[in-house]
Amino acid sequence: MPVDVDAVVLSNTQLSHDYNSVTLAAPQLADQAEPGQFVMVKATAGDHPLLRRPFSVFEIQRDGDGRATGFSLLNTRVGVTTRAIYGLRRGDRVRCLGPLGRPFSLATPPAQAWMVAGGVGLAPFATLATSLRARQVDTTLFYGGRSAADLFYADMFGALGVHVRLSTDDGSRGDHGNVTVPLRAAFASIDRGSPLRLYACGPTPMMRAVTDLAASEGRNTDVSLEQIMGCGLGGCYSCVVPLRSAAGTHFVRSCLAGPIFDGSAVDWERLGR
Amino acid sequence: MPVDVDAVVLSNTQLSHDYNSVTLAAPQLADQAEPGQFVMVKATAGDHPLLRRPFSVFEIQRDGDGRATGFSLLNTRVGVTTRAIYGLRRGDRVRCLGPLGRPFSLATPPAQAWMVAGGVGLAPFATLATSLRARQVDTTLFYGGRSAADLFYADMFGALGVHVRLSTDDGSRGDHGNVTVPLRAAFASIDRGSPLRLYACGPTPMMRAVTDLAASEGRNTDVSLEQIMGCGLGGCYSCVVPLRSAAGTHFVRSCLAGPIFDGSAVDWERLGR
Amino acid sequence: MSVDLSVDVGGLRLANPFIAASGCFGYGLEYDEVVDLSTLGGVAVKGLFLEPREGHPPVRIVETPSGMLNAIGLQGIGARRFVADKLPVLRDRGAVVIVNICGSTVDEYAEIARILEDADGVGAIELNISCPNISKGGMMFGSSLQGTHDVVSAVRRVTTRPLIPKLTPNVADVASFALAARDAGADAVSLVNTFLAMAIDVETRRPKLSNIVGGLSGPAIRPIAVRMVHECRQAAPDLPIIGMGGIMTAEDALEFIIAGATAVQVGTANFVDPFVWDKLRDGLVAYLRRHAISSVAALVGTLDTTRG
Amino acid sequence: MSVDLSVDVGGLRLANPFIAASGCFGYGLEYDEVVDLSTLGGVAVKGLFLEPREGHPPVRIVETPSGMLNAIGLQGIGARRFVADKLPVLRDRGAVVIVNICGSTVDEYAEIARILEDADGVGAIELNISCPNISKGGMMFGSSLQGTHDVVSAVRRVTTRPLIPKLTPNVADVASFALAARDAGADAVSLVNTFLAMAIDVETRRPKLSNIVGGLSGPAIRPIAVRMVHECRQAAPDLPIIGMGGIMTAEDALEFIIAGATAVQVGTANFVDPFVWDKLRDGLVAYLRRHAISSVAALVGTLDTTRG
Ligand SMILES: Cc1cc2nc3c(=O)[nH]c(=O)nc-3n(C[C@H](O)[C@H](O)[C@H](O)COP(=O)(O)OP(=O)(O)OC[C@H]3O[C@@H](n4cnc5c(N)ncnc54)[C@H](O)[C@@H]3O)c2cc1C
Ligand SMILES: Cc1cc2nc3c(=O)[nH]c(=O)nc-3n(C[C@H](O)[C@H](O)[C@H](O)COP(=O)(O)OP(=O)(O)OC[C@H]3O[C@@H](n4cnc5c(N)ncnc54)[C@H](O)[C@@H]3O)c2cc1C
Ligand SMILES: Cc1cc2nc3c(=O)[nH]c(=O)nc-3n(C[C@H](O)[C@H](O)[C@H](O)COP(=O)(O)O)c2cc1C
Ligand SMILES: Cc1cc2nc3c(=O)[nH]c(=O)nc-3n(C[C@H](O)[C@H](O)[C@H](O)COP(=O)(O)O)c2cc1C
Ligand code: FES
Ligand code: FES
Repeated sequence: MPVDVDAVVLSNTQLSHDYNSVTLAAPQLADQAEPGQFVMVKATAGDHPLLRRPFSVFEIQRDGDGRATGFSLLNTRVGVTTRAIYGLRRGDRVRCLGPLGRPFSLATPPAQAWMVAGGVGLAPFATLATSLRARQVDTTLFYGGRSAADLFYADMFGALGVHVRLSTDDGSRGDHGNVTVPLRAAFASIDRGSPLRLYACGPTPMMRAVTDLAASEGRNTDVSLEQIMGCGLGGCYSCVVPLRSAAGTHFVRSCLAGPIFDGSAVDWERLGR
Repeated sequence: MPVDVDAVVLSNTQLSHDYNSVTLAAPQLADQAEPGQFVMVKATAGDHPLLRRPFSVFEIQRDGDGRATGFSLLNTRVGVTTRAIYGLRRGDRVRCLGPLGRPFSLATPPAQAWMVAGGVGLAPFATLATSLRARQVDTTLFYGGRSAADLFYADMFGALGVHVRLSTDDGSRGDHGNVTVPLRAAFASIDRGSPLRLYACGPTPMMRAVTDLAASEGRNTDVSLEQIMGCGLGGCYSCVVPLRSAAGTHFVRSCLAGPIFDGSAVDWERLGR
Repeated sequence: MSVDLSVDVGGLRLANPFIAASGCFGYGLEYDEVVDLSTLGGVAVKGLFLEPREGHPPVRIVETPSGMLNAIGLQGIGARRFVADKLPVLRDRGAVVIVNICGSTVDEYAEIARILEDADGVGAIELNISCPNISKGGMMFGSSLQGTHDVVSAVRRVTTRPLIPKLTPNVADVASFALAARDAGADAVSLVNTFLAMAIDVETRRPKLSNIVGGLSGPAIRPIAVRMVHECRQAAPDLPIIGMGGIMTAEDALEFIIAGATAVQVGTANFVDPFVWDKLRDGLVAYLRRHAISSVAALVGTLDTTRG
Repeated sequence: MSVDLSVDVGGLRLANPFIAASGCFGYGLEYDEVVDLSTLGGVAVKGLFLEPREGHPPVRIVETPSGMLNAIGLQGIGARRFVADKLPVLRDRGAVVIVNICGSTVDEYAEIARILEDADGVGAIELNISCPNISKGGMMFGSSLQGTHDVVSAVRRVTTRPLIPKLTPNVADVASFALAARDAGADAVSLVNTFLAMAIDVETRRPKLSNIVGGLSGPAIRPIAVRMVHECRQAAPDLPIIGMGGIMTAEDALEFIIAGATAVQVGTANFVDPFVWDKLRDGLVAYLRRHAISSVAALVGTLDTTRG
């Protein structure tokens, strides 16, 4: 059951000029959150901005006894809310409504899991990796950024026992090119028949490219889409994703049915920007 | 010439639950400010609130060489801007446009000066007292508040050589009752013919009462009115004061012709709330 | 002091004046986990056509200063499936249901009303003759006096439920539409629907919404909406009004009530805060107590416009 | 890359598209100390009646979400004193002056236009047929097609200056008013004036403005204003438009220009930031450079409404 909490900011780590991560005290919310779920955030008082914005739950904070105490957001500045989140100070308060949306469906051994992340699309994968590793799933993170300075938290995933394959547009770290470069290489090195689940989150063109590449290898990809969301609870019908089915293409609310969808069912042309 | 500065908050002293004073770095503005002038303040980014709000220049800050480095505001929480000002933190920025309006016209010895302040109406009198004392004017401050806890900075005026007469609604300090109580007593004790200038700033009913009391003693009062101001520069015609003259009552822009007016010329009934 | 929040809007009894606005609360059941639907004055469900509709492709909303534009295009399951799948559950939850209906033709409105007439649990019918986001129907009717009259009287003939045409603010004289609605048999009117508006992405030089234009809602429009409620009240003091447009707090709702609205709808605010309902009720109760007013009904239309 | 900011609005040449909106910049001279008036595209002076007017008593403005209401009531010095006292100084400052005029009767509009015809330094006449804050004149004319036609053609007969009726947004179909204005001889239209609106003090249950209602301006109305400019452009592609309503930044102005405005007026933003003019110009120049567009004129009405 989603809760709306006035979460206190415990810390704000500015990772770069654009990226930061913010830790929030919110035991009730964090306790319920499952990998792939999101929260609707209001970071400023008043009408500016008016609406909340959706953010993935990044890491779950726990106390010595393993009880959830809060969670963090991984944030990149693009507009008014993300700028406000970038500038948060310890002690500030942020309203968070969640957890919302359907979680990832988890791979089970012997299936491997490949998580493909672009930029801030890394956010949903920390909790996913933790859950997958808890069930001993062999997990690999393909993580692409513009340059070496954009690849945050790669070590954290390594520490979880996740194989990490990096790539950068400028070749400054890992493979040169976008994240499909190491992904293509990985497909070449595994058996077509071996069980594998793919998860992707990042810019839309990247998720589409990953879906297409995987499809050409006979694989499905679970993509975590970033539709504009007005409410997060199914009230406004703003967040729809055009999904192909036998019965034709239908608009499905991402906040209720998603944000995770089978990439091959998405009508990418009609997804909006 | 008014300037618009993005002034850095140097300190914020919360004097009570409602009152605070904020010191701002703004040498150019402070250097020009004369007693009774005001600044138009925007304390938050974005549209909330949209318009600036008028505030008196409270104290002028000076460096060791006497050069103006900034100024302070005396603020009381009533709405969105004043709440934001109450919560300002060191390092925050506040846009200040000023100095604006016509300054007080100063008393000259042998005339005495009586400044009558209610609540936050104290704000314009710190600079006025400094200027009056610099010209050796015998100056008295009548200062009324709800209770003792509301009477800030009385000592500061004492230190300037100003006689201070306090009153409180609950009698917890000074005379019991409103500020007209000690004022009435003072009138009783001076000669009707002795030169005297009166200045009043505070809630409208108080300024009106002071004007009437003074008039009954044959004295004029310069009142500093707090009309709602949209621009502070004469552009919007929102801030008008109904002024009686031989030619009838006319609406006069307070930001240009005021905020200081001869209280006996003001049509108090048509002043707005 | 105990205060009475209940109101009667043209025969529709509500426990309190706060209704979830159509299109801003799905079919109500989406909020089952966060709100006890029986604690709302009422639930105006998402606008229904006779048949299911897909609506417009994304982008469907865009935020603007103190407001938002929407061009959802009335995606929905259609009247029959609503009656079959949603209405029984809503009834079970104790919700007072206001069914918002929309047609491309006068006959379609009447046809939906007929379907609803046979259904259990329809508290009232809200006639959406004011949706600005569809090419046929909606505002087409609501921006002509004749169209308003035609739709209202056609539906009036087939329904016994309280009938509440929802007026568009995209007209010069909204009060004349309230009168036309009343004369055609409306029990009350609701206003305002959204203002036709647009936003442009200057980098691409394209509209931000896929539908080019959309409807503006939220606090930005509140002062216009309050004025329109005031005008309708002046023109037709006996016609109950459901007021809306940018209500975020109890104080905002009070502006509408004092201007003449018997009840209010709350749309955009529910997106920002789905727990807003308790706050609205609490704020209203506190206000009534502070002013020693024993009922909301006694407050309706008490605006004092004599000069002070 | 050098870019050309100059525009021609129905015969009125402006060095750049940014005009100070009427009623938001006094008679211009109030800003002598803070702005070099010759650097503005133009100055639309405060609405003038034939005779001096006192306007409404305070309270005259109230802030609303992302906007403000005003009911100034056209306090002013009257046309003759303007011509005698203000116009010569404005001319001396190098300002392009747009004189906003208002009448209680058609004849009064014509009479003021005649006075202006004999004066030096009148760049254009803006016909205020859209002020919502006065009981006689203003919006009374601008909310009827006949009234619009009557005022425009009467003034057209007596003036050779560029004639720019200012349209009210308080109508159902603003484009029809643009067409009526054009057909009556207007050289351009400006829009929008403010939206009729009100705010209520719920503690006293009285209107916050002494005049009860007022006009809403500021960012809140921008999406509606942009839509209206778009509609006028669609209906009358050859009629130049001066767009306005909530412009705070160059990007906001670009929305209007892309929607079809040849120039824009900036009102409320000037209250918030009297130094806004340099920022607007700089932002526009930066945009044109970034997009390699050599002139503002080339950008007007370039909105792409084909589906992507
Ligand atoms: C389920 C989900 C999870 C997300 N998780 C994260 C996350 O963990 N970290 C993170 O940094 N971002 C995440 N996003 C994206 C984030 O919601 C947007 O970056 C944010 O809404 C932008 O808000 P703003 O106020 O900063 O930008 P605005 O000022 O609103 O707009 C800036 C730009 O962002 C676009 N935009 C606005 N709202 C949204 C929206 N709701 N979704 C997508 N684009 C939008 C605008 O069209 C515009 O181009 C997620 C989105 C979704 C749907
Ligand atoms: C020349 C001048 C000097 C002033 N000096 C000071 C000062 O030194 N310290 C100080 O604390 N206050 C001062 N004020 C009053 C101050 O401007 C208002 O308290 C302030 O504008 C309220 O803004 P807000 O956003 O907090 O309140 P809002 O949220 O805007 O409104 C809260 C209440 O204040 C009223 N109000 C709003 N704007 C104004 C306004 N411009 N003037 C008066 N009342 C208003 C509203 O009607 C409402 O009742 C001065 C006013 C003037 C005209
Ligand atoms: C996303 C969205 C969808 C809407 N859908 C409908 C609808 O289906 N039928 C209708 O009559 N009004 C619809 N409206 C209008 C609202 O019911 C309401 O009239 C308007 O939003 C003003 O109220 P608000 O400012 O509280 O949102 C919709 C509004 C929004 C924001
Ligand atoms: C205080 C004020 C006074 C105004 N006076 C006039 C006027 O005299 N004549 C006129 O045509 N428009 C007048 N207007 C309307 C503006 O010129 C403009 O059309 C409107 O404010 C929208 O632009 P904005 O949102 O940039 O302010 C006035 C607006 C305000 C806020
Ligand atoms: S975000 Fe509102 S329905 Fe999905
Ligand atoms: S505050 Fe705008 S004219 Fe005085």
